Order: sequence, then C-alpha cells, then structure tokens
Amino acid sequence: ETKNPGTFVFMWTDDIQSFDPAYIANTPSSYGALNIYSRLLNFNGSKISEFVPSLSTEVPSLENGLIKQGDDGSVSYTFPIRKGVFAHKVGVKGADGKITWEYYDKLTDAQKAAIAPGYGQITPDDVRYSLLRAILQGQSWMSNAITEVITAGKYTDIAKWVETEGKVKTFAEASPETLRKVYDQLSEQIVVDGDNVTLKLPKSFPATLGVIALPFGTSILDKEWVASVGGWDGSGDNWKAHYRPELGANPLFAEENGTGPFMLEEWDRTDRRITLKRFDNYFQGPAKLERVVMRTVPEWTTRRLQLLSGDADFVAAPVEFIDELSKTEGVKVIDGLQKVFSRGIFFAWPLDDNDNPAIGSGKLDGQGIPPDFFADIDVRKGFNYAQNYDALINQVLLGKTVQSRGPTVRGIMGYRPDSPIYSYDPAKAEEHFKKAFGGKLWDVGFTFTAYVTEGNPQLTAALSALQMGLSRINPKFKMQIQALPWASVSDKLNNREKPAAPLTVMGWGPDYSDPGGPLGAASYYLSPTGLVGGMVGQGYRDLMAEKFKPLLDEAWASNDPAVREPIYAKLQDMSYEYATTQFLWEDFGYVVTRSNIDGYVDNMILYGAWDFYPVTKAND
Amino acid sequence: MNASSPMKEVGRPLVEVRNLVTRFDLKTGLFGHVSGRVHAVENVSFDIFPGETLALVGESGCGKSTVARSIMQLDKPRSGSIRFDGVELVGAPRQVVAKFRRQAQMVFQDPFSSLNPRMTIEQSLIDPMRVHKLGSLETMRARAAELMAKVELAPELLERYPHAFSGGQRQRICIARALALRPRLIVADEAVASLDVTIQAQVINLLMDLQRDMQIALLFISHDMAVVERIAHRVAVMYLGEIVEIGDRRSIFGNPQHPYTRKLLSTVPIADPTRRPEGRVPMSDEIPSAMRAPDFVPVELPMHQISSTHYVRQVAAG
Amino acid sequence: MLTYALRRLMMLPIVLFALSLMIFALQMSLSPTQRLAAYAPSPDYLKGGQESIRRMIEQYGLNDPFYIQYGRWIGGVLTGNLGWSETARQPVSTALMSLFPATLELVVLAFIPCLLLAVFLGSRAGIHLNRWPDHVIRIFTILGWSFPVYVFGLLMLLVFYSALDWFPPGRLSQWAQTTVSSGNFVRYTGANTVDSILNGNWAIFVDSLRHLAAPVITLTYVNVASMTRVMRTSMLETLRQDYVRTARAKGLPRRVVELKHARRNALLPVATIAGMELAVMMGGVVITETIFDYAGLGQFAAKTAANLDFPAVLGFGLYFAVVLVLMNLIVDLIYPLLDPRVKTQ
Amino acid sequence: MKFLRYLARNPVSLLGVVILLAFVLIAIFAPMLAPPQSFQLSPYDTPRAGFLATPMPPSRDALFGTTQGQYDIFYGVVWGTRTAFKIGLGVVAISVLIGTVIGAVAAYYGGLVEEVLMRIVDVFMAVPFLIAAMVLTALLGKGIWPITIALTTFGWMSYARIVRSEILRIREMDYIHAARAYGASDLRLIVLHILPNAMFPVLVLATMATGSMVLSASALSFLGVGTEEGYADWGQFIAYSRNWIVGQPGNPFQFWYTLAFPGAAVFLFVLSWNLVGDALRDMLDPRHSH
Amino acid sequence: MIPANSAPPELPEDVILSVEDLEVSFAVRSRAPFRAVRGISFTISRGETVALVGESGSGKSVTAMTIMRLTEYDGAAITGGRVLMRLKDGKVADLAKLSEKRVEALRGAEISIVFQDPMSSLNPVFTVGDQIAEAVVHHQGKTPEQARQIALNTLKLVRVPDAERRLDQYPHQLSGGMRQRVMIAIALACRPSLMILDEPTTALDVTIQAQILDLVRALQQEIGMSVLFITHDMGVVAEVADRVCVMLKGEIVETGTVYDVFAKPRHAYTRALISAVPRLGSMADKDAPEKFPLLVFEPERQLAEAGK
Ligand SMILES: Nc1ncnc2c1ncn2[C@@H]1O[C@H](COP(=O)(O)OP(=O)(O)OP(=O)(O)O)[C@@H](O)[C@H]1O
Ligand SMILES: Nc1ncnc2c1ncn2[C@@H]1O[C@H](COP(=O)(O)OP(=O)(O)OP(=O)(O)O)[C@@H](O)[C@H]1O
Ligand SMILES: [Mg+2]
Ligand SMILES: [Mg+2]
Ligand code: NI
Repeated sequence: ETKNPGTFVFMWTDDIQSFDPAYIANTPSSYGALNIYSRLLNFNGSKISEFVPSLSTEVPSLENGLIKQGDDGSVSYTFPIRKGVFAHKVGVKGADGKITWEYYDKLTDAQKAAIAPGYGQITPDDVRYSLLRAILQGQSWMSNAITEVITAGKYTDIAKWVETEGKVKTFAEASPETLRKVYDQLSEQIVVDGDNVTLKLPKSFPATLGVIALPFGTSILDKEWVASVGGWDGSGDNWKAHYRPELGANPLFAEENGTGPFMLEEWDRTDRRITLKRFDNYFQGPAKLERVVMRTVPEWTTRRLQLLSGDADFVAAPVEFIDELSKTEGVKVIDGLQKVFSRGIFFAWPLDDNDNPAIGSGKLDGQGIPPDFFADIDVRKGFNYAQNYDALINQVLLGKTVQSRGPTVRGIMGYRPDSPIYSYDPAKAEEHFKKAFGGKLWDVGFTFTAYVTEGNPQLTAALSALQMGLSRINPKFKMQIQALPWASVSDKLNNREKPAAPLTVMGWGPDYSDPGGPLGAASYYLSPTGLVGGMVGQGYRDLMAEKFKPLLDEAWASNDPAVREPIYAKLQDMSYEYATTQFLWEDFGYVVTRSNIDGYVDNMILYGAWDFYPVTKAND
Repeated sequence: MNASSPMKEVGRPLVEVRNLVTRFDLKTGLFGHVSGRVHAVENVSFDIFPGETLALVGESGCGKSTVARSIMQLDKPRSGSIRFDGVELVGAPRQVVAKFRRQAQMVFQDPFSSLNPRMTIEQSLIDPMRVHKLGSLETMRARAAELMAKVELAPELLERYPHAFSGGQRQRICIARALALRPRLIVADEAVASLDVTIQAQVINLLMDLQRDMQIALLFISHDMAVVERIAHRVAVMYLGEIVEIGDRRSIFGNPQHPYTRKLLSTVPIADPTRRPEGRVPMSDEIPSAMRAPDFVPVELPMHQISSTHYVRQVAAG
Repeated sequence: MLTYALRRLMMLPIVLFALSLMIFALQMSLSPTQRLAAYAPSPDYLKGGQESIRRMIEQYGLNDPFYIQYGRWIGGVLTGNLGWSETARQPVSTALMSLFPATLELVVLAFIPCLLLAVFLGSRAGIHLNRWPDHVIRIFTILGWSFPVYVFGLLMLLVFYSALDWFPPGRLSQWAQTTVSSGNFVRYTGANTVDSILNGNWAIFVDSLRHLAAPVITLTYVNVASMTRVMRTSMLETLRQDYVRTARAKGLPRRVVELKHARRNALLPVATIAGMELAVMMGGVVITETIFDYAGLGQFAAKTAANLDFPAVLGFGLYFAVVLVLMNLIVDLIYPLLDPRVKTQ
Repeated sequence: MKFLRYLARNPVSLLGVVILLAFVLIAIFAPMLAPPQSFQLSPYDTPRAGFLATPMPPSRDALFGTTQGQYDIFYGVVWGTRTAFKIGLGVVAISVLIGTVIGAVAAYYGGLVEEVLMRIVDVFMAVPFLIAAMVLTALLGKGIWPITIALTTFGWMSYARIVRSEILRIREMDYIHAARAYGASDLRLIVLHILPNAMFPVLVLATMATGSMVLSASALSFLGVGTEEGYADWGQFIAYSRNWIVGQPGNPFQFWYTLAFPGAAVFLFVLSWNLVGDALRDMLDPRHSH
Repeated sequence: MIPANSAPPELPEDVILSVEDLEVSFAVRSRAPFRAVRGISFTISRGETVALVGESGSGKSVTAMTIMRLTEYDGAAITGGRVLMRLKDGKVADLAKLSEKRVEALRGAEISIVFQDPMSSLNPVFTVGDQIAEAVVHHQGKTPEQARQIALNTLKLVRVPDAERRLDQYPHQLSGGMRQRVMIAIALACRPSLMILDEPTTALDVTIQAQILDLVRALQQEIGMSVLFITHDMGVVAEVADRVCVMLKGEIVETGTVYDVFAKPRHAYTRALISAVPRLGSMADKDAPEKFPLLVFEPERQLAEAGK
C-alpha cells in the first residue's frame, strides 16, 4: 500500500540556509523560496528562456510594449501586478482596532471582510518593497544580481554603490546622507505607477527577465508583515540597520508569509526536517500534495532502504546506483536530464611561490614546478591531451552525459555541437610537452600537487585519470592528488595575491540562460573579473583581458541574438584554442522517486530544483 | 661471643638522635586544608654506639618505621637533630647525605617488595656499588658472590630473579645488599618478622655475626619481645610516637617500669606449655591512634632516671 | 567524598577555559579564508567573487587579532551565547540543547543494557575462567570491538529494516512525526519516549522505541566489549579475594558466593569507569547516528568538525567537558552507596 | 623462553602470535605478493582498473575483486598491512612516549607540576576523541601522518594516567626506598627502578590499543577524513564498502567481497593484538606462578 | 557422592574428626602434579585443641582448607585418603567424598574456619551483622530477624564491646582485633562442632594477639567445641594446644601431647624448630646478646637450594 498518502517525503543530503529569499543564494535554499513565495514571472516549465505570468499578469516584451527602450539607451520593464492575491497570513483588524495575523486558509467570511487593506494583500508597493529590500540587504550574490540589473552592471552590489557615491573605503564609514541619497536614486529606478511596477535601467541588460524569474531575492514579500515581525519597514533612513543581517537575527530566517503554493509548517533544524503544508488559497489553485516533508539524510544506504520500503518518495542518489534503481520495482528513475553545470580542471598561474608545498621545489627540476608553469600554452595543451575524457564519461558518469565543450553548455547561446574539443591523445600530448619550456620539461619532468574538495569521488576520479595519463606519457610527470576540506581548497584560491593551487577540479554553472552578463556562463569563465578569473591568478586574468574581454563586451552591448550568438561561439572555440581550462563534462541530472510520483518538471536554470506544485503522489 | 656491652669502651655514639619530631599532615577539602595530623614521632632522643644493637619495640603504628626512615633520610623530620659520626644530617647538603648513605643501610620488613622484580639478584647487589662507583664490574661481581656466601646462599643463584626465592632467602639477599657498601649502621625494620622461626633464628644469628665482625651499629626494630631479648644490647619502648622507656636490656626485661612495657612483656606467649598463664581475663581494649587535631599541642611528660642506663617516662594522669 | 566531588566541580571552569583556548588556538591556526568556510560552507557561496569574500571576512571579523576574536567569543559565552552555528542554522547553545535529549535518550537506553550485559557476561566469563563460556564471551566481545561500528550498523539495517521491517531508521515514522509536530502534543523534554508517556500516547511510544531499537543494539554491542573486559578482570580479581573464601567457608551455595559476594565487589571498578564510559558514548555516537539517520549530537558534531564550524566545535567541546565532569560527579556521588568504605573517608 | 613455554600451554595465544607473524610476513613481502606497477607514484597508491564505481567480483585479474572505484582489493589488503602496522605502531609508540614522559614527570615532581599536568590530561580527556581527531585531520589534510598525529594527540592520556599511578604505587615499594637509602640518584631511580616496573601495564594496554588504532583510522575514513583516496588502507577499504554492504534486493550479499576481505584483515589484526595482549598480561601478572 | 555399596565409615565415640592418609595435589599444567599434602593422618577428639605447626609452605593451610573442601577452588584435588567427621546427628561422613551440595550444608554449620588476615577476609560491602547472620539464615532457616538476634548474641560472646552498634557497621570501621573477633563470630554463629583457626593471630598486634588467644581458650571452655589451631608460632602452641602435629613438606613428622613435644622432641626437625624458638626470660642472666643455639636439620639444605 502507499505509505503516507498525500505527503511527499523528500530525502536529500542538502540543507536550506534560510527562508528569507533575499538572503539565500544556493540551489538547495531555493527550494523554500520557489515553493513558498511567488515571483513576478515564472519559467515556462523546463524552458529556460521562456516565461509565464505569475504575480505579474503579463510577461513584458517589446511587442506588448511593456519593455521600452529610451533614446539614451535606457530600458524600462513594466509589470502589471495581479490583484486580489493574498499571502498565507493576513492581518485581520479586530474589534479593538488591533491587527492580528491569521492564516488565510482558516479565515471565516467575516474575518475576510475585516482584512486590513494591504496587510497580507499583495500590492504593487509590496513588489517594489521586495526588490528594494533584496538590493539593500546586500547579502547574497543572487540578490546583488538585481542590483546589477537595475544599474545595468555598473554596480555589483549596494555596498559598492554606496562606497562610490560616498567616496568612502568601506560601507561602514558611509554617512547617513549618502545612504539616503543611494536609496533615493534607487527608488527612482523602481517605481510604482498605478497597478504597475516599472524598472528603469540606464542601459540594456539582456538577462533581466531571467533574473526576475529566479526564486531568490525577486520573490515577493508583504511589506506590512515584514515590518510587523521586526524587518525593514521600507524607510530610506534606516535601511543600514538591515544591511547584511546576522542569519539568526533576520526575522525572515525561519518564518515566512509568502503567496506560493506551500506554507512552511515546521522547520525542525534539530531533526533537519522541513515540513511544507499546502496553501489552499493559492492564486493558481491548490497544489495536489497536501504536505511535503524534506529530510536531510546523509547516509546513502539509509536513504536507499527508506526509498525501497516506501518511507521515502524521493531520494538523492549517487550516480552509480541509478541503473540498478531503475530496474527496481516500485522505483522510478528519470535520468539524462541536462544541466547547465560544467566541470573543469582550472590551471592557475602565476602561482604563489612563497612556502607553497604544492609546487615542490618551485623550479623546473623534476622536483617541482615553476610558478608560471601553466603560463606555457604547450603545458596546458599537453595536460588537456593527457586526460581520458571518454573513460570518465563512460565509467564515472555511465555514459549519460557529454564532454563539455567550453564555458557554454547545451541549451545556452553560443553552444555548437561541432566545436573543437580535446580528446585523450598521448602522442599529441607528448608533442606539446616536448615543446614546453624549450624541451627541458620533457627531460626533467615535474612534481606538483593538485587539489580536490574531499567527498567527491567523481572529481577525484578526474584527477586520477589525468594522473594516470601523465605518468604513462612520461614517468617523470608526477602529479600528486590531495583531497582537502572545502575550507582549505578555498584558502588556496581565494583572498590572496596569487593562487596556491596549481590545479583545481571544480565546476560552475550560470544563473540565467544568457551566457553574458555578470552571472552568465561565459563571464564566469572568461571574464578577467569573472569567478574563475578571480581564483586562478593574474596570468590568466591578463590573458582574458587581452583576448577575451573585448569580445565579451561586444556581445553584451547588443540585444540582438543574431549578433551575439557567433561571438559566444567564437569565445567557445577560443577557450579550446588557448586551452584556458580543462573542460571535462556537463553535469547531468536524474531523479529517483517511487513510481507513484509524477509531475516533476526539470528546469536547467533552477538546477533541477523541485517545484512541488505540479507534483502528484498516486495511491496504489 | 662474650663481648660485653661496647658503650663503655667507645666514647662517642655513632648515631645521636635528639628531640626528633615527625608529623604527617592529613589534608582534606577543597584547598588541601589540614584537617588532622599524625604525630608519628614525638620528641624522640637516643644514641647508638658502634657495634651496639639498639632495639626499638612497640605496637604497630607507634612510629618505629618513621624513626628508621628519618634516620635514613627518607622522611623529613619536622624538627630535631640526627647526627651520624658527629655530622648533622637534618638539613645537610647533598654531598653530606650521599656520604652518609654509603655508611648506613636499611633492611625492610617485607621481603617481597624489597627487591626489584625486574633485576637479577646480581644486579640488585651490584647497584649500590655502581651508585658509589666502587671499582670495576669484575670486582663488583666478585664482591656480590662474596656477599652471597656471607649470607649462606649459593653464588649460582645470582642470575635468578627475586620471584624464584622464598621470603627467607630474599631477606638474606636484602641483608647482603645492605652489606654491599660495608656500612657502619644497619637499620633493620622488622626485618625478621615475616620469617619462619627457624629461618628467623638463622637470620638473627647472621646479623649478630656480621655485627661482631664489622662492628656494625644496629637499629633493630621489632615487636617481638622474645627476639629482642636475644639480640639487643639496649631497648627503647615506643608508644604513640614517644619513647616511654629506654634502657639496657636487662633493666627493661628484668625491671620494666612503664605500664606499657609491662603489658607488652605480659602478652608474649611463652613457648613452654608448663608455664601457661592461667585465668587471664580476655581484654578488648584497642590501641589508641596517633592522629590529632591540627592545633594539638603535645604535652611533654618528663623522663625519670631509674639507673645509669635506664629511663622511663612519667605516665600521663587519667 | 562530597568535598572531593565539589573540588572536581571547581576544576571545571579551569578545564573549560583551557579547553576553549586550545580549540580556539586550533581555529586561529587557519587562515581567515579557511575560517570563512564555516559561513560559506560550499563553493556556491563564492559566486559573489573575491570582493564578496573580502566583505564576508570583514563582516565576521575574521581578520581581527586572536585576543579580540577570543574576547568576543568568551564575552558571548559569559552571557550564555556560544555563537552561531552555520551547520545547525541555529545558535550553538540552542542546537546543543535541542539535540541533547535525543542523544541522551539513545545513549541511556543503550547504556543500561550495555551495563547489565557487561556485568552479566563479565561475571560469567570470570566465573568460568578458561572454560567454554569464557571463550565464547571473549570471542563475542573481541568481535564486537574489532568490527567497525558502521559495518555492524549497516548489517543491522539490512536485517532489521530491509528484510524484516522491524526497526526503521530515523526517530519517528512520518505519521507519528505529524502528530508530534501538531500543537496537540506537548514536547516536555524532547526525548520521544519520555514525551509520549507524558502525553499518554502509546502508539508514539512504541513507534519511538521501534526507531531506537537498532541504534541501541548497535551501540550496546560495540560498547559492551570494553566494559565486559573490565568486569571480567575485576571478577577474576574478586574471586581470588579472601572474603570470597570466607563466604564459601560459611557454607553459602555457589550462586550466592559468586553472585552476591564476588559480583557485588567486582562491580566497583565498573562503576568507576561507568560515568566515563557513558560520557564517551555520548561523544562517540557519531557513526551510529549517521547510519540510523538519528538526528542527535553525534551527527551534528561530526558535521561541524568536517565543516570546521568552529563556534559549534567549541560549543560541543565545552558541552562534552561538562557532561564528562557531571557524569564523574554522579559516579562519585553514587559510589559511596556501592562501596561503604569511601563514605567515611 | 618464558614466552614460548607460555605459548605452548595456551593454543589460543599461540594463534594470536601466529596471525600476527603472518601479518608481519605479509607486510615484509608486500612488494612480492602484490608488485606495484612502474608508473605508480607510490606503492601505497592502489592500482585501479578503471573508474567505474560499482565493485567487481573476484576474477583472475583481481583476486579479491575490486571495490568502489575499481581499486584492487587484494593489493589494498596486502599493502594495507604495512599501513596498519604504521598507524598502529606509530600511534601507540608516540602516545606511549608522550604519556610516559608526562605521567612520569607528574608523578615524580608532584605538587603544582603534577596538578597542572593532570589538568592538561583532563583537558585532553574532555575532548571527544573522534570529533577532535576529525577536526585535526580536517586541518592537517588526509593521509597517514595526519591520522597518526590526530590519533596520538588525543590518545596519549590513558598512558599518562597509568604511568603516573603505577609510579606512585611503585614509589612506595621498599626496593625504591632501599635504592634511595643506598644513594641512588633520582634519575637512576626513575630510569632503572621505577620505569621498567611501571611500563608493563602500559605495554599490555599498548598492545591491545595497537590493533584498535586501525579501527579508529577506519572510523575517520568513514567520516571522510581518513587516508588519501586510493591509499592502501584497510580502514579506507572498509569505508569504500559502506554503500555496497547492503546489496540489491533479492541479492543482499552481492558485493560481499568489498567488506569481507578488508574486514577479515582488520578483524584478524585486532584479534591477534588482543590475544597477544592477553597473553602478555597473563605472563606479567605477578600472581601467575609457574 | 557416597558410594552406595560401601559400608558407612565408623569412628571411635569421642573422635570428632579423623584424617586418614590424606593426599592433596595441585594440578600444574605440563608438569607432574604438585603434592602439597602427602598422606597425613591425625584425629581430633571432642573438646580438644590440636595444633598444626610447621614452617611456611609445609601444607598446613592446604590441610585445613581440604578438610573444608575449599582447596578445589584453587585447583587442587584430593588424591587419596579419607576425612571422617562425626556430624551433629551422630552420623559419620567422609568429607573427602561428599557432593558439593552436601559439603555446602556442612561448611559453617558443622565445621568452620577462621583465616589469617582479618583485613581481607571480611566482605567490605556488607555489614558485620549481615555477614554473621547470613550463614544462620542459610543453615538454620531462621528469619532475618532471628538471625540478627543470633548474630548479636554471638558478637557479645566474642566480647565485642557495644555489639548492637557494631552489628550495623562495615568491616572497615573496625580495628584489626575487632575484625578477627567478627571472623570468629561468623565461625561460631552456627555452633559448629569443629573450628579451624588458620594462623588467626599472625596479622595482629602483639597485645591483640594475646586477647584473641584468651578468647579462643575461653570460648572453648564455654561451648566445648574442638579446635584445630594452625600456627607456626611455638609460643602460641604452648599456650593453647592439647596436642601438636608437626608438619614438614606435606607430611606429619611428629605427633604428641604438647608437653611431650616441647619436652622431648623426637624428630630432628621438631628439635630444630624448638631450638629456634626465642623464649622470653631465657636471657635473664646473660650480659650480652647471644645467638640462637641452632640445630641444623638438613645438611643438604644448601645443595637443595642451589639446585632449585
Ligand atoms: N607518609 C605518611 N603519611 C601519613 N601518615 C603516615 C605516613 N607514614 C606513617 N604515617 C603514620 O604515622 C604513624 C607511625 O607510622 P610508622 O610506620 O612509623 O609505624 P610503625 O611503628 O612502623 O608501625 P608498623 O609496626 O605497623 O610498621 C602511623 O599512624 C602511620 O599511619
Ligand atoms: N593454589 C595453589 N596452587 C598451587 N600450589 C599451592 C596453592 N596453594 C598452596 N600451594 C602450595 O602448597 C604448599 C602448601 O601450602 P600451605 O598454604 O598449606 O602452606 P602453609 O603451611 O599454610 O604455609 P604458611 O605458614 O605460609 O601459611 C605450598 O608449597 C604452596 O606453594
Ligand atoms: Mg613499620
Ligand atoms: Mg598457611
Ligand atoms: Ni616467571
């Protein structure tokens, strides 16, 4: 029989960081915002560049006139706000004039009549407030993305804006006047105009709608409720007090009053269990599931057995078990789901040569590597030919995905299935290695250490395969592998003059479907100010600044896909040509559920996060 | 065999103990607050002359061992003076003590804990000589064998470990070890108490021979009056940390003055069935303890002289 | 005895201070970037770029000198605030308090059978020295301590959950959880067995026992070995004692001699280590809790250690020290009941 | 001599010694039993036959099969013997050394020194072993050195306690008084008379602990902070088996070999040290007469 | 178990215990068993005190413990001989052959023993009263209250002052002499017809020793039981014994009345023993200390030691 009918038991290994949509930034945390809050727009099913109305009754476009381009290059987006949307809790005015917050689902008609206007009712002002709040809170890079949208990339976060505006070194030193001034400038760009909210951008920002639809800071809150629980009240004078809040001190941390299909019933952080309850008055109609229980269960065997016995309806599973599970009765596996995430091995140069055990002697003498080891393109190419991509994809990933062709993956602009890629080729590798460092490298060999974050057998396997490839090409090529806790890996890459890690396996994915812009795939990898560039050293950044940045800027300046696509495709080819990084594979998604579970919609740009609204659990 | 008491001939005593006081603090509570004090040795004075045996007798816990350990510099006395060969030992510098330790040795009661179980007998015998660097290894070995012969043990036994020996044999080895440095003073702390009578007699005879041969001064601690009567030149009776009576053997045994001495003598079983004591009423009194409050001030009762060599302490009233 | 116990209690602040200094020093041996991982526990959080990393380091004061950071922390501790644990998403003190009942429930339930079994097996082995019960018990206990806990735990799951469906993992079944989470069920202590009794809900009591069974058995099995050993040695020791011979000479039957006179005394060394053992179990439930998906302190501690979540590690260290001292204190206070000799000393 | 006679009379202890000797032989002859390949960076890197996660059953190429990640189990078990000895003996030797020095100093000087040292012992005792070891290995990185350091840092205290209490006991023995009375210096007393006698209970404890260190290391591997990926270490190999202990429905022991071989190695190792420890204890027991 | 077909053993009317050719061996692995007692015989009559003397290790305790059938717990076995005892009901039993169950019923009730060391022979965790009453409850089926009364009376009998209070005290609260009295009380509680005292005074202070000896003597007169007194102190023997058995290396080498043995020791070992006994007053008229007039008993002794 079906265990726990109506309740979807979801067992994963992750955790939600906070329920404040403006605070969170990673995929697991987005489960809360995605299911509890609504945004102006939603992604259209699994399509990553198509949107459907949500709290906005229309999707702005040039055609329907809701996107307007100014002569000065400015662009405005107008969102007509849906009327009559109530949040999970609304403020009911009592006989004594006091307002109490009650669950909307439980209200009697009399109480409904007594709802204080605006209290729990979503208005254009709430929309404006929510966006301002996300920007001014300045906590997460996903919220900062809104800042970038609004300033069209001029400022990456509010602190930068304030620091520039007030000409101070740090945000803390800014005067109240400066803060007020920034607030005023900002509120001029997000304006309420009748039933509409309009965003006024100084320049084009092609990824605007993609950011608006993401389940993070763009989730819409009720201003009155937030103020009533001690949050920011929307005033321009006191927002500093709400800038970068302490996680636990944030009133929205474990409480919500969204308009989404589910309500947070219980967050038992002790038991690592989140219970979501259906919101019966969801404006698009109630969800099919009555409850969703999300449990963090770290041990795979425990999760597996619970799935098999029906105690769990979904489990996060290691790749190697999906074939076996798909053959198991009562279990359903959907696999081969595409992801925008690609994995790579990053070459860094110049390396920290100060007391750095990773580079051994620090010289080209076989006992180490020189700090600019990877500055030599032949070394990078040699490494790229030494990796056994096919073995990795077939054995580690069970042939369910493809080799990555560069920063841009399938489904993103600029991806071409026929662009050049490296393959395992010892002869070519040897050829390049013999050219490197005037042939000296081949004679003396090298020794260094490559790092990987521990607990990730796939990435370790990637290094292991490279290690094997290298040592078989020339036994003097010694690459040691060291798995480190994330903290130590991060320490070798971040917040330092020069990176300490010669090689690091990692991966990044974009946060909207556009390859350009600050959070786009191409920028992540190929911009000198991008994520990867920040970690792998000045040499890499110089290369990017010289060869790649002009093209990136050119593409971003245009709104025309026909102009942009060939440029991104060219960048993709260039990343092969310059062997900037060893691109390994595109991650792929799969979901393992009981077979009576249906309705999962996979959206790449949401990284496969579960929208529980369409999900059903059938009774056998 | 017929040597008379040596004190008349030798002028200076080898050991002079004067007003020796040793107390142990009993600490309890949070900050090691002194809650009581054991007056183990109170104001004890006596001399030992070369070639003489002074017996120290008394009930268990009366402080006999503490006197012995104080003389041997194993316990630190609270006050008083101990002179050896005229040299003050209390508070003396290390070299003085080291020199003294070559000349005085101790034999302990428990033969089972007196030998290092992980050393062969030879190692145990040689160790004192090593400490004082007495010659080469060969000479030390030869001396060890000689010592074994002296205590009537076969030299072949030198390679054995202590667990292979009986209590009596071990005690003889301990005596051999004590003799290794040719001491002038031996302190025997109940050295024969745990032995069988036959072996006890042998060991005592051995000690007496050695004393005669080497003019050793012997502090013989015991609770067995019958044994003491055989071996001692002089006897000191201790009770609750004090010497209550001291004198030459004949005075003490023939004319005991202190009630405690008398009691001690009367309780010795007489190894003669024809002289069985009759009609003794079973007593049930216990030995009082020497533990006192920290602020206790001992009252010192005077000693009375009975004869030129015999002193007795006044009995406390009540 | 009481003063001795109090003396131990007075040492506690010193131990805690030294301990916190030690752990803090460990923490400070890391670079600010490494310590940032406690706040940014996965690569995702670095998407903000280098700028954002610097801002976070500044925000949490990770660049401040040792004494300032320590002072900040100890100042918090003195006001009852152990800091925020990013791993638990709760203040450290809240996390410890709310996880404690679950682990205590588990450990106490495992400790009692462990103790009884150890006493039973240990005395059996001692009585039948070098005969088959002794050999069987020795093999059994050596097996117990030469098997990694998780192997045993996974096999337990295989048999009692997968095959028999008797003892499911977790703390409660979903239906029971729904009841417990609903407002009608008062959570007095946080320990499900106790709460269900106080609420008079037998179904939940049974359910929580079903979930406790497998981890309890596992913990018992892996911990019984060392205690059995102590009991056996101690039993051998007491059986050699003169008073056992006296008891026999009195004509008491063998059972009375062995079980009353010998075992009673053999319990004493076991009692002295019991408190320690219980505390060690409270720190050693890491693996058991992970395997059986039992949300308790052990799992939490392991996660904080792996994440280098130092506020939590510090908090857990202090907590453990306090538990250890309290357990020893309890043993000290109980001991005189077992051994009349210490009462008057 | 004494030892052999004891063994002759105790077949169970004899078994322990035989197993232990077998392990010693395996460790010595590891390069012959499982020859490393020329391109291996270190003989402790277990060769892998590909990257497939799912283990493969024993075959001609892999006598004991391969475990998760296609690491050769036979190779891992053989070379893991060396690792086991390294970790076991290394941890125990260093712990005993530290513990002895601290215990001896505490017992010898007494007073404030003792108080301070024993409080330090208390502080270390107050740290939950596994968690502390985890933190330390997380700081130091994976590998047998970090493991050894972590396990010793939090494992020396019991030795210090035993040494101290033994010394306090032995210090009151008459042979110590005798030695002091004939003028033996403090150093001589400690080194020649006290320590040799105090060390025997430590030896017994250490013997028993040697085996179980492999288990502690295995627990660390389970928690993800053990040896480097692929390092020939029983603990790690057992940890690799964690996902495969429970096989597929209908074939619950499909991957038995992933656990059985390294598990048996650990079991026998622990068992043999325990039996040897038991034997040592019996032999050193003063009551034992022969 | 008594062999069914053998005739019931018989004893002369006034004999309470008769040990005949008793042999006891300890099993020593891989070596020939060690014969601790090698065929000894002696009898004890009603009301009589027999002293068993001999050097340490000569087998005195083993003999005593074998009579109680306690040696088997140490791995010994009776390899020969009989131990006949006249029970309170007049029947005669061979203790060496009784079943464990029946021996348990006799121990403490018909025959009891007091061990050497009173410090370790009392169970530290039970009160004195419990330990005395236990045997009474067990052997006589008395209620705990009755047993307590008996325990109290017995304590008074052994002259423990303030007996009521002592009843509820633990052994560690008593002095050594007091504990030995308690041990005697335990042995006396069921009024056995034979009490064995295995060196009951060696661990005690001299003055206390005298008290205990006086007590034993007085008790024997009061209750009229037989006593087997084991000691190596000839002074004690002279004080308490009627008859003496001298043991040497597991054998009894001489038996006789205490007067005969002291006056005319026949065996060389007895002579050596008696010559080694210090006698108070023997030096009364001597000036200087004197060695013991030792009689060397075994000329081959040194040889034996060397070859050990
Ligand atoms: N280190 C110590 N600390 C505290 N008290 C001590 C210490 N040493 C001895 N005492 C006490 O001092 C008193 C005298 O002890 P000492 O050993 O000198 O007696 P003794 O006459 O030798 O007794 P015995 O015949 O039993 O050996 C006893 O009450 C004893 O308990
Ligand atoms: N449990 C035992 N195992 C082996 N041998 C034993 C055991 N108990 C006693 N013996 C041996 O039996 C012999 C007789 O010992 P017993 O205890 O009877 O001597 P004893 O005459 O009572 O000596 P003591 O006067 O020292 O008490 C001794 O040689 C002793 O070593
Ligand atoms: Mg003494
Ligand atoms: Mg005896
Ligand atoms: Ni031996």
